[in-house]
Amino acid sequence: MSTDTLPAPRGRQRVAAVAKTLAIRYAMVLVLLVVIGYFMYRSARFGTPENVVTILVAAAPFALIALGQTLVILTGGIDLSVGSVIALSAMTGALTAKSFPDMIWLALVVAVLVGLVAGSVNGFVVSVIKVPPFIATLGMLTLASGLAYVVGGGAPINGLPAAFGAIANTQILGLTIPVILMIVGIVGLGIIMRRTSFGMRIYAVGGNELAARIAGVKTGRVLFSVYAISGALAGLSGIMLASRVITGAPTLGQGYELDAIAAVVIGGASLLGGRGTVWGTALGLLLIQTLNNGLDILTVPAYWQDVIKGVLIVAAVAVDVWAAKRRA
Amino acid sequence: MSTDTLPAPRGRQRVAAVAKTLAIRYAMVLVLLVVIGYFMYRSARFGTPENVVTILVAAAPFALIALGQTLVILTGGIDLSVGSVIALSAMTGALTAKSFPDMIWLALVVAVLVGLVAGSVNGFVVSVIKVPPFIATLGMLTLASGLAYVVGGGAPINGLPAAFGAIANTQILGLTIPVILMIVGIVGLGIIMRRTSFGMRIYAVGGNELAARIAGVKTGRVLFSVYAISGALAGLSGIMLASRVITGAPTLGQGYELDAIAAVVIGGASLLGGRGTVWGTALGLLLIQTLNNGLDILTVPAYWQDVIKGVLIVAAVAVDVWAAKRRA
Amino acid sequence: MDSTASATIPGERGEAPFALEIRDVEKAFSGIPVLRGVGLNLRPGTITALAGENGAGKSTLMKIASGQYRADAGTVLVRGEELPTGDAAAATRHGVAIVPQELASMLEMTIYENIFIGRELAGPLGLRRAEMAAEAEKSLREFGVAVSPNRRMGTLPVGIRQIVEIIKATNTGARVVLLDEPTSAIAVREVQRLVDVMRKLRDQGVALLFTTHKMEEMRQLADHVVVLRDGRLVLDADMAATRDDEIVTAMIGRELENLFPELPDHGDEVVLDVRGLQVEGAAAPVDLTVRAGEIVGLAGLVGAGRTELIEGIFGMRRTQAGEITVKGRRVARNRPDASISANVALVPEDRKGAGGVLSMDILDNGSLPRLSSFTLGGWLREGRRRAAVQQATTSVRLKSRGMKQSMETLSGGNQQKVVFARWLVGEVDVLLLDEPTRGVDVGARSEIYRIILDLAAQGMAVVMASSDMPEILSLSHRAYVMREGRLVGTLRRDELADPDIQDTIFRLASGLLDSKHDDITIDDTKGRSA
Amino acid sequence: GAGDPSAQSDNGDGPKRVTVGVTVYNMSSFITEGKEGIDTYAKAHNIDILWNSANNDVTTQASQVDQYIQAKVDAIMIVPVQADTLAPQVQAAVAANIPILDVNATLNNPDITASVQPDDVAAGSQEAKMMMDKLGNKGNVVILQGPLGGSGEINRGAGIDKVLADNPNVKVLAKDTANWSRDEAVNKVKNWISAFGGDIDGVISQNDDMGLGALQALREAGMTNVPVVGIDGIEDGLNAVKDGTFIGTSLQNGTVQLATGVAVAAKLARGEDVDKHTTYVMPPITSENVDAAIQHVVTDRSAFLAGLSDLIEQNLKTGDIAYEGLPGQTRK
Ligand SMILES: Nc1ncnc2c1ncn2[C@@H]1O[C@H](COP(=O)(O)OP(=O)(O)OP(=O)(O)O)[C@@H](O)[C@H]1O
Ligand SMILES: Nc1ncnc2c1ncn2[C@@H]1O[C@H](COP(=O)(O)OP(=O)(O)OP(=O)(O)O)[C@@H](O)[C@H]1O
Ligand SMILES: [Mg+2]
Ligand SMILES: [Mg+2]
Repeated sequence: MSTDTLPAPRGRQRVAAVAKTLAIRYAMVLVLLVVIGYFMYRSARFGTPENVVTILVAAAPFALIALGQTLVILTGGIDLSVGSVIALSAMTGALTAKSFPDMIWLALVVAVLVGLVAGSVNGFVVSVIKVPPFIATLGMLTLASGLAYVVGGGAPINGLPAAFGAIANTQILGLTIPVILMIVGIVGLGIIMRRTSFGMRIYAVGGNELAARIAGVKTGRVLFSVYAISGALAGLSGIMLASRVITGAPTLGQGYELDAIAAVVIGGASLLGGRGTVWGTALGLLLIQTLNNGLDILTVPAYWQDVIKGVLIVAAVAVDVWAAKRRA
Repeated sequence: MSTDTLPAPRGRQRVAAVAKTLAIRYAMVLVLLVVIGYFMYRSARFGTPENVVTILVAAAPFALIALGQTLVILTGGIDLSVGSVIALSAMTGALTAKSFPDMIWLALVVAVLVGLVAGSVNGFVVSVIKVPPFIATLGMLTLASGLAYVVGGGAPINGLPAAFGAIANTQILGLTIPVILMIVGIVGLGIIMRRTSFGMRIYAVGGNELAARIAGVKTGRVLFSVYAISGALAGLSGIMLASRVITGAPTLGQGYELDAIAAVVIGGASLLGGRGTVWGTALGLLLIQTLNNGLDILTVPAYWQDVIKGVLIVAAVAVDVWAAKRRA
Repeated sequence: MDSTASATIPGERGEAPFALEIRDVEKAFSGIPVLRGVGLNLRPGTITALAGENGAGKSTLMKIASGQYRADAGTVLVRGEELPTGDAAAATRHGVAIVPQELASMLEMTIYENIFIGRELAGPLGLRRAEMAAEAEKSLREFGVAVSPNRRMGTLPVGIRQIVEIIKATNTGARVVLLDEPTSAIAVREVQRLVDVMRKLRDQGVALLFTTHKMEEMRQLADHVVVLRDGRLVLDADMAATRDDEIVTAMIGRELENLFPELPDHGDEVVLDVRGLQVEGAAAPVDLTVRAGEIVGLAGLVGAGRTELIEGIFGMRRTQAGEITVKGRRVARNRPDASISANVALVPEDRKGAGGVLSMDILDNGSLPRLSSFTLGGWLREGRRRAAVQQATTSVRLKSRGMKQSMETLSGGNQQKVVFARWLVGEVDVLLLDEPTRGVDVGARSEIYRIILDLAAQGMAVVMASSDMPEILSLSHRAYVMREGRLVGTLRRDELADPDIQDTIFRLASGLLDSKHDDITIDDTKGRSA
Repeated sequence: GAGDPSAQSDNGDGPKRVTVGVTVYNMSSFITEGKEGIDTYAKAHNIDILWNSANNDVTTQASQVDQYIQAKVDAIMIVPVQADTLAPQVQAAVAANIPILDVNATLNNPDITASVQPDDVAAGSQEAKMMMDKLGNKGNVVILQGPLGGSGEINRGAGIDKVLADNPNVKVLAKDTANWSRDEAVNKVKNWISAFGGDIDGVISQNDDMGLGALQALREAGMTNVPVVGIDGIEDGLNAVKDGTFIGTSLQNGTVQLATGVAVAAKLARGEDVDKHTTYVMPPITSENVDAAIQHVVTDRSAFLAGLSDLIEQNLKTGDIAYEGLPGQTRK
């Protein structure tokens, strides 16, 4: 909207104009605020600090994989395997904790390493063998999910030492470790994407791989690293999930990939690559988690929750698409 | 390589050269033949006509949604909702059959209509509101899955009249109706895509939407119709699935979308649109279904099946990618 | 290959290596040879022109030299060091930069990010974005382009994107710069800046190789000229010692008569009438009338709004108000399909983004806009379709492997020919051309001009936006100069023959002269039938 | 859900009004029927229910328990997504003095206040026994399992294995998961028929749905006299028993089991005395008692629900919580 062709509005009008500009600019924020406002109006419990923490705790494991997913999607790829990698690393982590109950930190290390290896395999298959990311990571989804069962011989790993719970349930300044990881991750990665050449090159590879290559960017290396990072973060997410409920289950994380991808796309990223931000992802994540939590608090039956969520997610993005047209 | 600069190869060499050319051209067919050969070697039962029929029967519901998915993917979109639409139309179809046990055909009509409506909503949201297909159909996935539960009040629909089974289990020339639909669908759509203006416009929209629009293609209409078709086919698939086991379950079809998309992409289609064929999809589908069947016949445990399938799918596409480079 | 060129150099100062040395490179696609043993040497501090017909193999050669393609045989050496084949990043590290023919930009990123990608400026606190933006702005100003370096690439017209690509390649400190048709999308003024930049680089010892289809540019810039024909090097000589017709003959294998044919008179019937067309984002509405057989040229600087106007008329770009009539029948705005039904045709500026569907073959691309005339109840009538497309592509001398060749494997100029030729399969009343001969070789160009005139002679109305001044001057009955989305001046046929006209146009286009100038009036309404 | 406390706050001078937070693994027919039982019992006993479903996701369930603790409900009832999970949440509930109980699958936690558990091992043994009797203790069977690693699969499997260990002449040709689903089972069994043809003498399915899928596969292959057995007693399973295509099933009446859970929860919340560890032993359903079972589950459901409250009160006194008056059942 070219404001300079109009006489400067004043007073009320001016406020309205500013509000409109802000609304267009921050359409998704606005949607989120409306949703939050509605829940606060409907339930006094929704806005309590405890409940905010509950939302954050629930969001944390998704946040980790959504961050990795953001990088992958920015390169124009997709990582469907994160849900299964969560399961696999949770199982291996749990197995480690069971075998070495005195060295709980080892479980953490093993889980992240397993995730890193799975992600690196994805990265290799995509960047070197040049298999389309959808297939490469779909293969890993199937493979890792099978391996998760193999690790436990088809069963969950139970009877873990209570100390295993410390990984996710220890509190620092009133926040559990996954929440802290989430906050650090969002802020840290947000800064990295803006302020480092690594971040800029990820955008470049997603924007136009050929152009990036001609400009001397080692595109293979960039591609490899985003998948490796995504895998490692899934590993971290897996061990946090397992530790939170003190069990290793091969079904842990199942289907999380769709939620993670949804958060990224709701946050304004393009699946074609090159467009999107970490902040957008955080926003998308918050929207999904707020809906989950708020609808639970209102004890909306699960299937009606799905109906509402389905409609709201599309509506939120529709509003954003509408606003984006006006932004351009 | 340039044949005219080399002396023409002869005899053996020539056969080898021809074989290599064929191998490169039909890499995915070759992979499929190798897989089939292995299973035939391992089990005498694999190659029997009965088992071939078994594979076809299992493939049919996937084939229907994979066909719709092919069209959607050719336009550069994706339809994540097909699994849930299967559930929703199976439930509504089953409910219709239960309410009007004397008019089983009505169940078929209702299910296909429900699928068509769901697909049309996707088509509208994508083509008119311009929400990215991933989000539009993810919303529908969630919505339709919720509605599938609503239809049955949270429970499957049991106690259906035996006649309900006739829809999918009636045999014509030794083949059940879903199998016939699959064959007709593949051949018919294969021809349509090559021989009609409709098919050509789908390729054009997926190849370059802007260029297609400038060339006079009503891109909105084309987009709308592929989602509508995909939805209707999912509806058809849903009623066939429900009829085969004479039940309506809200979990029917869950996760089928990934298998359908995988079949399309294994068949050589690009998720960016514009590239791919119905034959390729049929091939991808056959590969997946042959693996499912063969591994079951060898009684490989489910989780090892996943491990093997994950690796093989990636390997098959890797071979194809390798061959595609040589084809160019 | 001519041995004289390479014989003189290494002897002079002992072993001083070439900046770039290409030895016996061969390349074939699907068994069809495109380069057949090409050798070429570039000395530091020289500019070499690489000429050849569309499809001769120029871009392929450059892609091999910059590591985008793997050669089947032969080697590429940079300052005596052999390049690993097919490794673009390695080529960049060795100091080879390229401006590709099909612009490779990151459309979602800003101008300065595009310029600095791969060699970002960073300090201890991370990227120094402000500094990069400032440097980018400086480079843009050198080209006389006043856009913010923070603009997203995707929002810029092709011409400015081309300039950004040039800045990117020439700012890397590369010792070898390859420019594949750098001037195809930019106008005279920008070409002049490019000339300055290239000369400056040459004086700094950089070796430059560029392709162009324009003889003046070769003359102006090159020390040396090489010509490719059908994948073979057929000429390698000093520019000063070579005549234009020698170069043309080497390129097309025959002699070329007049590039521009005689312009016949036009008719009186108004074919295209545009009234008060308000293109979204344009400063003012536009009126335009074109008569049967009349060719109206649109001149202006990059970003003057020529493309926007043409796209607006066709319905590809949104218009908010106005009326378009073709042969007296009103055409719906904002609907390309309605325009096509009204026999309006468009050859867009950006052939890759808006013209062809690259994933489809020549046959499909050739028949897409006129699909209806090749179908019966939705079913394709293959025979008719094939015959029509075949005829149309032959008439523009398309070089291809047949109707089933995929668009994306055609050379740039040949893609342009398909995008033009596909309108020749059916009737056209209004032809809208935006840089119609961009990247087309001289031989085919004269062919296209002849076709345009033939069509005009049959009563078609033509609107042609072009940055190629001779094209405007020789081919239009009337020309408009555009600035900031407005028609700021009209030039009649007799004025176009004026020797000072180029200067007048430039001054109008840049706003140094306004339309109240004596000779130049907006006389669009003159003679309009009531 | 019955989530709004104000709607039914004034209920005369019944027992003290309490709120029970329920989280279930997902909506299945078992849970849907169970919810009817819960709502019926709750209405009659002055209980408010907060109801959430965890979409088969453990961590969602953990968050839901967290919410109930924050909401300071009077008791929490969990139908777990996964056995042996949620230790931190149980601990938090105990710390907040909220009784917490697991129903239908075990959390296996010493801190848990109470539990209402089905005896899945016994059910597995029961169906395997039926099959052994039918086969005369020799022949070849295939086994359809629930989702691997779930407590149903593990425990029912253990019961089946125990019986099979005593029957060396019965060979297991194949054993794999069909994830409780009818359409997965039909393809799985179809493939097994390809592999083993007429060698398959019987199908032991860990639930009715998969058994019904097996039935369809056998029908498609023209093998109509291969015996099939299931567990759960869903409507179609009971009908299959009635028409003789199933040799039997075991009735896990969700209505009874979940209502019992809520009953225990409410009593704990009110400080009443109640048996804290009850077991639901599934009654076998064969052609002899299938008609009565069909009445309870399907045809005469409203009558059954009308008597449910009293039935449960009685059951809790005797300790036989699976009693519902079927032929063959006797009240202890
Ligand atoms: N990827 C490819 N696959 C198959 N053929 C190709 C491919 N790339 C180029 N060609 C063919 O190689 C030939 C040379 O193409 P090239 O792009 O080098 O021509 P050019 O001299 O740059 O032409 P122009 O002046 O039109 O840009 C053309 O016939 C073209 O069709
Ligand atoms: N320009 C267009 N863009 C998209 N779809 C179109 C267009 N024109 C027609 N269609 C659709 O294509 C399908 C086939 O069209 P129809 O049966 O009318 O054959 P037709 O008239 O020969 O097609 P056409 O003349 O457009 O090639 C119809 O569904 C029609 O709605
Ligand atoms: Mg070229
Ligand atoms: Mg232009």
